[in-house]
Amino acid sequence: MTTQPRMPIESGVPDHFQYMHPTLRRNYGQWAWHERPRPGVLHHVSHTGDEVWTVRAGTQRQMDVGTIRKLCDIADKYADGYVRFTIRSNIEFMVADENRVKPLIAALEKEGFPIGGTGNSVSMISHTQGWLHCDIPGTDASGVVKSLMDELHQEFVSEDMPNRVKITTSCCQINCGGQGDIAINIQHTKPPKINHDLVANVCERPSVVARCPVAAIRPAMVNGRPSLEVDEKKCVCCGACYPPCPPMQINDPEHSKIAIWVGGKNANARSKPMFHKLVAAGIPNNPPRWPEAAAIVKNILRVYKEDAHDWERMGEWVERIGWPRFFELTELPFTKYHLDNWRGSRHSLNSSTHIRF
Amino acid sequence: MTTQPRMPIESGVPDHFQYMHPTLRRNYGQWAWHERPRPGVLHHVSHTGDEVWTVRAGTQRQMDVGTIRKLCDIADKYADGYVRFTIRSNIEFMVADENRVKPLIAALEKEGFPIGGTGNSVSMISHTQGWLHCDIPGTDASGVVKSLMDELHQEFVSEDMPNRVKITTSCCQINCGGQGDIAINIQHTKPPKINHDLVANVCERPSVVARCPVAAIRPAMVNGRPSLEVDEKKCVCCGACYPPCPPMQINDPEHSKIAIWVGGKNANARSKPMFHKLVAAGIPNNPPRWPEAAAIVKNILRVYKEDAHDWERMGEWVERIGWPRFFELTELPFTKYHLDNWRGSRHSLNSSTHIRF
Amino acid sequence: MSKKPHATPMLDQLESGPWPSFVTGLKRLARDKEMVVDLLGQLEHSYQTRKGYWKGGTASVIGYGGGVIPRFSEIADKFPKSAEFHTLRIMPPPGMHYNTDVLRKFCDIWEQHGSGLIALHGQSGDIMLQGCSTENIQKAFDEVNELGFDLGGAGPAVRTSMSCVGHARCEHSCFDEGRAHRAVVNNFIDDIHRPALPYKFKFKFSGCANDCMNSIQRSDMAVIGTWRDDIQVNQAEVKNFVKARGREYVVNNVISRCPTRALTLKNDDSLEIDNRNCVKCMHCINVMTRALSPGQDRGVTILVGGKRTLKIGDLMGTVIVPFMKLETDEDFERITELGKNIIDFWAENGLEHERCGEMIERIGLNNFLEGVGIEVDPNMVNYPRTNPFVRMDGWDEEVARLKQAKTG
Amino acid sequence: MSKKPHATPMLDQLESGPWPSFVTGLKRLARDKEMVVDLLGQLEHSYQTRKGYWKGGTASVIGYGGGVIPRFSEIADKFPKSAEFHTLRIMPPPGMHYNTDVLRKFCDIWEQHGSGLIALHGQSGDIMLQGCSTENIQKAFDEVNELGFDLGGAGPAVRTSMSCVGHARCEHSCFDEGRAHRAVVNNFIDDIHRPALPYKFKFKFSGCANDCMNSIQRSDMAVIGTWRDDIQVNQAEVKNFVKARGREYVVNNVISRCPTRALTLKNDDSLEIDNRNCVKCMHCINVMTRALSPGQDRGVTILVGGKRTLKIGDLMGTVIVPFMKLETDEDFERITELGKNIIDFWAENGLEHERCGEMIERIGLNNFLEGVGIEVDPNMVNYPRTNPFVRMDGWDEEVARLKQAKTG
Ligand code: SRM
Ligand code: SRM
Ligand code: SRM
Ligand code: SRM
Ligand code: SF4
Ligand code: SF4
Ligand code: SF4
Ligand code: SF4
Ligand code: SF4
Ligand code: SF4
Ligand code: SF4
Ligand code: SF4
Repeated sequence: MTTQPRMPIESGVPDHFQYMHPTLRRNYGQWAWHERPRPGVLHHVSHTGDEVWTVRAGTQRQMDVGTIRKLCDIADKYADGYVRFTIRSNIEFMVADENRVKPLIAALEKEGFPIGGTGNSVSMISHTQGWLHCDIPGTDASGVVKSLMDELHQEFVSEDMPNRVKITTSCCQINCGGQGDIAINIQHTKPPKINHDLVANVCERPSVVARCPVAAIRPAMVNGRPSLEVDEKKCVCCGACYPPCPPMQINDPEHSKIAIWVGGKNANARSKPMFHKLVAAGIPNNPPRWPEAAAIVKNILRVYKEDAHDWERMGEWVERIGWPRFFELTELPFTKYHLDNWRGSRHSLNSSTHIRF
Repeated sequence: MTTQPRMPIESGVPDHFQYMHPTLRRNYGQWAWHERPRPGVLHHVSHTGDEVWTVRAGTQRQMDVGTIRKLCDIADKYADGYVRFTIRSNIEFMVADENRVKPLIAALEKEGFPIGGTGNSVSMISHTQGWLHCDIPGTDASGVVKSLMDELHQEFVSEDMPNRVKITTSCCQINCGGQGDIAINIQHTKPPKINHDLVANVCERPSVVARCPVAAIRPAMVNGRPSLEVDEKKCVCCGACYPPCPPMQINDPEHSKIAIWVGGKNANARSKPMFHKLVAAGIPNNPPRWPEAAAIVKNILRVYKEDAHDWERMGEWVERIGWPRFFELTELPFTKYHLDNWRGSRHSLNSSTHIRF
Repeated sequence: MSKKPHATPMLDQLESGPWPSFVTGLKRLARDKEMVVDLLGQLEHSYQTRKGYWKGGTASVIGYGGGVIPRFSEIADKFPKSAEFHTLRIMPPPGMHYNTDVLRKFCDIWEQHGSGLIALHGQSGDIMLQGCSTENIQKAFDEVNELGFDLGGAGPAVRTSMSCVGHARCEHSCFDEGRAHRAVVNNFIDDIHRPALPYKFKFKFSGCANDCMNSIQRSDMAVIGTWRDDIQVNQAEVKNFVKARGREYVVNNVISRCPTRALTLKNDDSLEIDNRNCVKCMHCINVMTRALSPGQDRGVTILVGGKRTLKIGDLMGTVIVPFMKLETDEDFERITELGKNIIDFWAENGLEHERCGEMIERIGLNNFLEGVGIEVDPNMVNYPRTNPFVRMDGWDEEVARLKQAKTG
Repeated sequence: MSKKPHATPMLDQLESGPWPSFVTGLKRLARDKEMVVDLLGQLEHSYQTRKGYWKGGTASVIGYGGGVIPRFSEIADKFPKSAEFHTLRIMPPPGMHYNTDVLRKFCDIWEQHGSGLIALHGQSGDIMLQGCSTENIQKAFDEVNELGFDLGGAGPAVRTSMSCVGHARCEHSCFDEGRAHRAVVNNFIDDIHRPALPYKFKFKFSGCANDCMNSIQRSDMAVIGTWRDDIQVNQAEVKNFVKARGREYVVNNVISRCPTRALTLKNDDSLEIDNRNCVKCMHCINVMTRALSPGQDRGVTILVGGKRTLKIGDLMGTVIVPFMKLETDEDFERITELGKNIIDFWAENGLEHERCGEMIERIGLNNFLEGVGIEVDPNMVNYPRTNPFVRMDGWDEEVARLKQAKTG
């Protein structure tokens, strides 16, 4: 006789109240205002009179159970045994008593967790999977983020940028990373190399053809076997054909480069949300520390910090001073590749005499 | 023996100095500043110390020689025998002596030429050919302009709009009239009716097919003769096929309607140039005085005058208050036709939470 | 005692520096997990050769079609122990709140059945239990499931959702994000677990226009808090703020930064707000959090069609519901209903691997609105059409219909 | 004594009202022009039936291929005298200046050979001598030509151009519009008179960013005056202006209207300008014409590709030359040269009936710039590309080339 297999309990999204710090639970929807006593610390005050101090610390996101247990130990000892995580994989500890902030911070710093990421800091870079786990990556994610955050540690633990800086990374052109004030993304520069022997077995040819944004792929017979062919004149090297058809090798140790984008914005504060814009490309994909990409990012941050007004997000700052000045100040070359030629790109052209000299 | 035919003297654009008022010629490129002593009068002062007063008067543009001679008589008697015309078919008389302004104005008014069109007035409507002369018109131009300017006479002779108001008309969707603060244009609402008997003789079928922006036209045999066929689902009734192929009757006494557009701007002052936007359509093409169109135009002008700030062009005003409020204040219905679905229209969609309630 | 570690000269360089090192963590795990020893080996190989070596495949749990990301090594010959390195995506509670007890239990489960590597969190919000052999998937899931957690989305399914901390710890919050998150998403459980849609569909919930969840650009349906009445002003606090920072600071950082110039700083240091022209951008409230707060007549704005790059380029969501209340049970049913209509219409009309926003781009917003039964509204556009390329012979009927609809 | 007038009940209604009436004018002509009697008849018929009754055809003068707009009546049976009603397009002098002598001569010529109906001016700037029989075209043209005037453009040709009053009577003028207008256009005489281009090509010249000639939206090549150095400020006049209007007026109408916030009104009523961020929009100069004027290092910005609606929707011109001087003979040769390169490239690459702007839209600005030999410049865009859909393997070479070009 066979045992019935266990069927899943389709419980869906769990109730959050059971895991919520009591002060937050008690004041749910009651918060009145907040301030930041110091970088990495938020002080929220409720209409009920309750107060809560939040201490934010950076993590590597990709955590071994040892790291998580260490964070739990700290939470149990210093923060009532509750934590939460931010969308940027920072961890937050809540305490209802101001005096408990210092010891909590001390304990976290002792264990090597940087305190910051609040207000006008450069927060943790939102990262993706890369070589560690993804099936289509052009580079790594955790390593890029680790090396960049090492460089930006000071900017994380202090709040001296004009406004929040939100950096994202993506390890292929699919861009699981979000739009960012600065985005560091893979940019393929050559059409896929096709492994014709495998196509027939591995790929659903019609759906691969359909995946191409510029209709550059057509079915073809290659040495007698059904395969695919790419019109290299049309191909924009986007890599969309690769996930559905791995034999279309888009990743290349040499030609999968890194591009840097600036001025993405998700918030509706002041200006409407914006997409980030290409500023630099052709950057070598250079593990383990990607120094060339890091140098450009730090240079952009330096110029932004020097030139932007308070509360200006990176994209808003550039809009005020104009893109020509951005390229002038950062000394990045402006090339024909910066001219958009994709659908609707006409909106990106200057059809006015508004020019700064 | 035959006489040689006269061959043209290809003199091109004539020298303007020979026809230029002496004071203008003497101060060419020397002007320092100007002011407007009263509506219809400009006072320009030169670095040389010279001054000139310009009196601007409205004309019907389509002038009989009698009218032109009348204007010449006035110029000879009161304005040194020189005039110039503006891009809006207004005539300008220049005098170097302030005392000559009044008599000049009196003479013009006596002959029925309105003095105005300067500064923050509603200037002469730039018009096109229409039934009087064009081969593809959906309506008349001179008549539309005459009847509207009769209605807007007061707005022409005074300067009490928030900023200049530039109105244009177009008698078919080709739009020879320019972009305007308000544009009154023909809008066809039915696909062309094809006179199949004529197509073969009159039309170059391939080039007609090529003219269609949505590829709705295909060659076809109709009762045994080569003709064209329109896919009425695709057709956007633009009329582009009509000039190259008159048998494609796009004009219809009933279904060629009038649409009104708002917010076009050519100047780069403050904001960059803008296209005008659709605000009202389905307006009957109703000669000889187009009262329905006139009523809507006057209503829009009233609301603009009441609500806009100084120096706000119509499009700038609407951008400040938002389009929803524009439709609210003018009580014009907002319909699905106002949603753009043409190429690049995504840029017209609100992808933010910026909303006025 | 685990297998002898591979030489990882490049990865080793990622152990230095002030930021917590994932490499150090992996090495810690490698001490007693051979799977991680080989994982480090394969990762080092990727660093050396600048290529990835994972391929997809199939792996799941009984009763579900998705939620597990299968990973098989292409170089298992070199690194046999990490030949299988699957990931379980687990849906977190709204706002990602945890007590240490539940976190420790996750650790125990994953130490036992998986690699011990956990991501908190993935970019879609999942707890990612990474590194599992095919055979252990079921065991791990069963225990996580008993713990009260469920698998998230993968493939052409409704995906795991995210909501901001909001009500739990943010004064800007204009609706109960947690409740909305659970009410809506838990209504699509079947579409999460049994991928059968044209492509992925994501919901995101942000309590205000600051959109801390990036919902406009990263979700198919973005639900964002807003208000319809006047900003609440505490003039005493305004005066304190002006006293503390000075008028110039206030003018330069608040008054002149209002996108619609709706703010005036009066001579008596009080603040005047032209609420009719306020577009609820949050900026002034952000700067003067003690003095200003959102109005009292709160609700949400809903945008549809956001996504990232693939195929036609990034798309932002478009406003399809300028304002709706979200307080009563009926309100929450209504928003769930709306989500359902949208997903149903898209499921019927979307092409294979076409996101909702791409479909709208293809068929036009008008057809989409008609399909889901929403009237056009000028708040859906930045400006009306600028070209005459549209067939308008339905104008009179349409105008009549709208009058009808208005008057009742 | 002319033919008996037709009943024109509808047109008659256009004789009343304060605005000058073209109908009254036509009736005046009808007194001794049978052609106009029937023209009025046909026009009334158009008003009654809401349809036009002209068709095209061919008509021209010896030696030229264009410049005449042929009109033949489709209802010549009803209105025989206006069976032919052609128009001669005559190029005006820059700025449309006339003395009465030359205007009277035009009247005499047109009274003798044509209908006596003249448009001053057409939307492209032509003097339109309207209403000519086929046989009289040559006579009329010969006399006009002897008078020193020439035919304008029609068909796929370089068209008649317009330039603003500018230097002749405007303090904002940043270059000699009249000289530029004549230098450039008279260089394309052959392309005006012998239509052989893909389609029409229009030049327009505006002395400053106010663009009184609508050049950006209505011409294929727009030449607009601007400056590179600092706005000239007369602080004494600034103070007078502030005294006269009050600080509040100045702040609301000048300071806060600057698109780049480049203006500051100092406490001492003087004006401070951040010229690096000034985009030369002209607004502040427009408002304070006595106190401010364009800088002294003047020149032009050139935009290409403007046009109206046909086929793909209205297009504005795009900046292709952010700044060029226009003072010396060499400068004027250079701009003519540029016009020539553009027209040549377009003549080779444009499709039949495709405007220059439509071609750029089709082939992309990059290819156009390369074709006419202009380097890309960030001033050509509002912002750089927002999508990764471009093949960039030429990056390094391109960057190297640009460095080269810079360093010489
Ligand atoms: C914790 C978190 C929400 C969560 O549930 O996880 C959060 C929390 C707060 N955000 Fe946020 N934001 C969080 C991610 C975001 C994001 C998304 C992101 O990081 O990718 C954005 C959009 C960024 C963008 O536009 O691309 C975001 C845009 C804002 C803004 C608007 C900033 C601006 O001016 O553009 C504010 C308003 C402000 O700065 O006062 C804000 C304000 C806040 C406040 C001050 C709200 C409050 O009163 O509590 C919170 C404290 C922030 C701080 O660090 O000082 N939060 N906030 C997220 C922390 C992420 C992190 O660890 O760095
Ligand atoms: C005479 C004329 C040029 C010509 O060679 O014909 C002209 C002449 C002047 N224009 Fe203009 N503009 C003339 C057509 C235009 C046009 C084109 C049009 O009418 O279609 C525009 C673009 C309109 C648009 O944006 O669609 C135009 C936009 C301006 C502006 C910018 C207005 C704004 O704020 O947007 C100014 C600046 C100002 O108002 O001080 C200006 C300023 C001027 C000044 C004040 C320049 C000066 O200092 O002399 C001139 C007297 C204007 C007045 O009426 O007070 N002119 N001006 C044109 C008279 C047309 C008419 O009869 O109404
Ligand atoms: C794991 C994660 C990155 C991370 O490390 O955080 C991820 C990883 C992958 N994403 Fe993603 N995406 C992840 C969040 C996102 C986001 C961000 C978000 O959800 O807010 C986006 C952008 C928003 C959006 O949905 O557009 C995103 C846009 C994509 C796309 C492009 C979708 C599009 O229409 O443009 C793909 C490609 C596809 O699905 O065909 C994709 C596909 C993938 C695949 C499945 C690659 C593939 O097709 O095989 C990756 C599996 C990696 C792995 O081995 O685990 N992923 N992906 C994120 C999910 C973790 C989680 O469940 O919490
Ligand atoms: C006469 C005039 C209107 C007026 O009464 O002022 C006019 C009249 C015609 N235009 Fe125009 N256009 C006139 C200025 C314009 C302008 C304004 C401008 O030049 O600044 C435009 C918009 C700017 C532009 O060039 O785009 C204009 C855009 C068109 C178009 C659309 C071109 C396009 O690419 O979108 C056409 C259609 C075509 O050429 O195929 C057109 C075609 C025509 C035709 C030839 C109709 C046809 O195809 O048979 C009209 C002849 C009417 C007639 O019987 O005289 N006309 N046309 C203007 C020329 C008078 C003159 O020479 O001074
Ligand atoms: S960005 Fe690309 S490579 Fe990176 S995780 Fe997403 S899909 Fe994988
Ligand atoms: S890389 Fe992109 S553009 Fe090139 S063939 Fe593949 S899908 Fe098409
Ligand atoms: S707008 Fe149309 S109808 Fe009117 S003149 Fe121009 S082409 Fe003719
Ligand atoms: S009217 Fe316009 S859309 Fe319709 S068939 Fe003719 S060209 Fe095509
Ligand atoms: S989105 Fe608004 S409500 Fe939610 S956390 Fe951010 S600021 Fe607070
Ligand atoms: S919320 Fe934004 S729009 Fe409204 S008043 Fe404040 S700054 Fe202005
Ligand atoms: S364009 Fe400038 S220079 Fe020319 S007339 Fe208009 S304001 Fe004067
Ligand atoms: S010209 Fe325009 S941009 Fe320049 S300072 Fe004056 S208003 Fe500002």
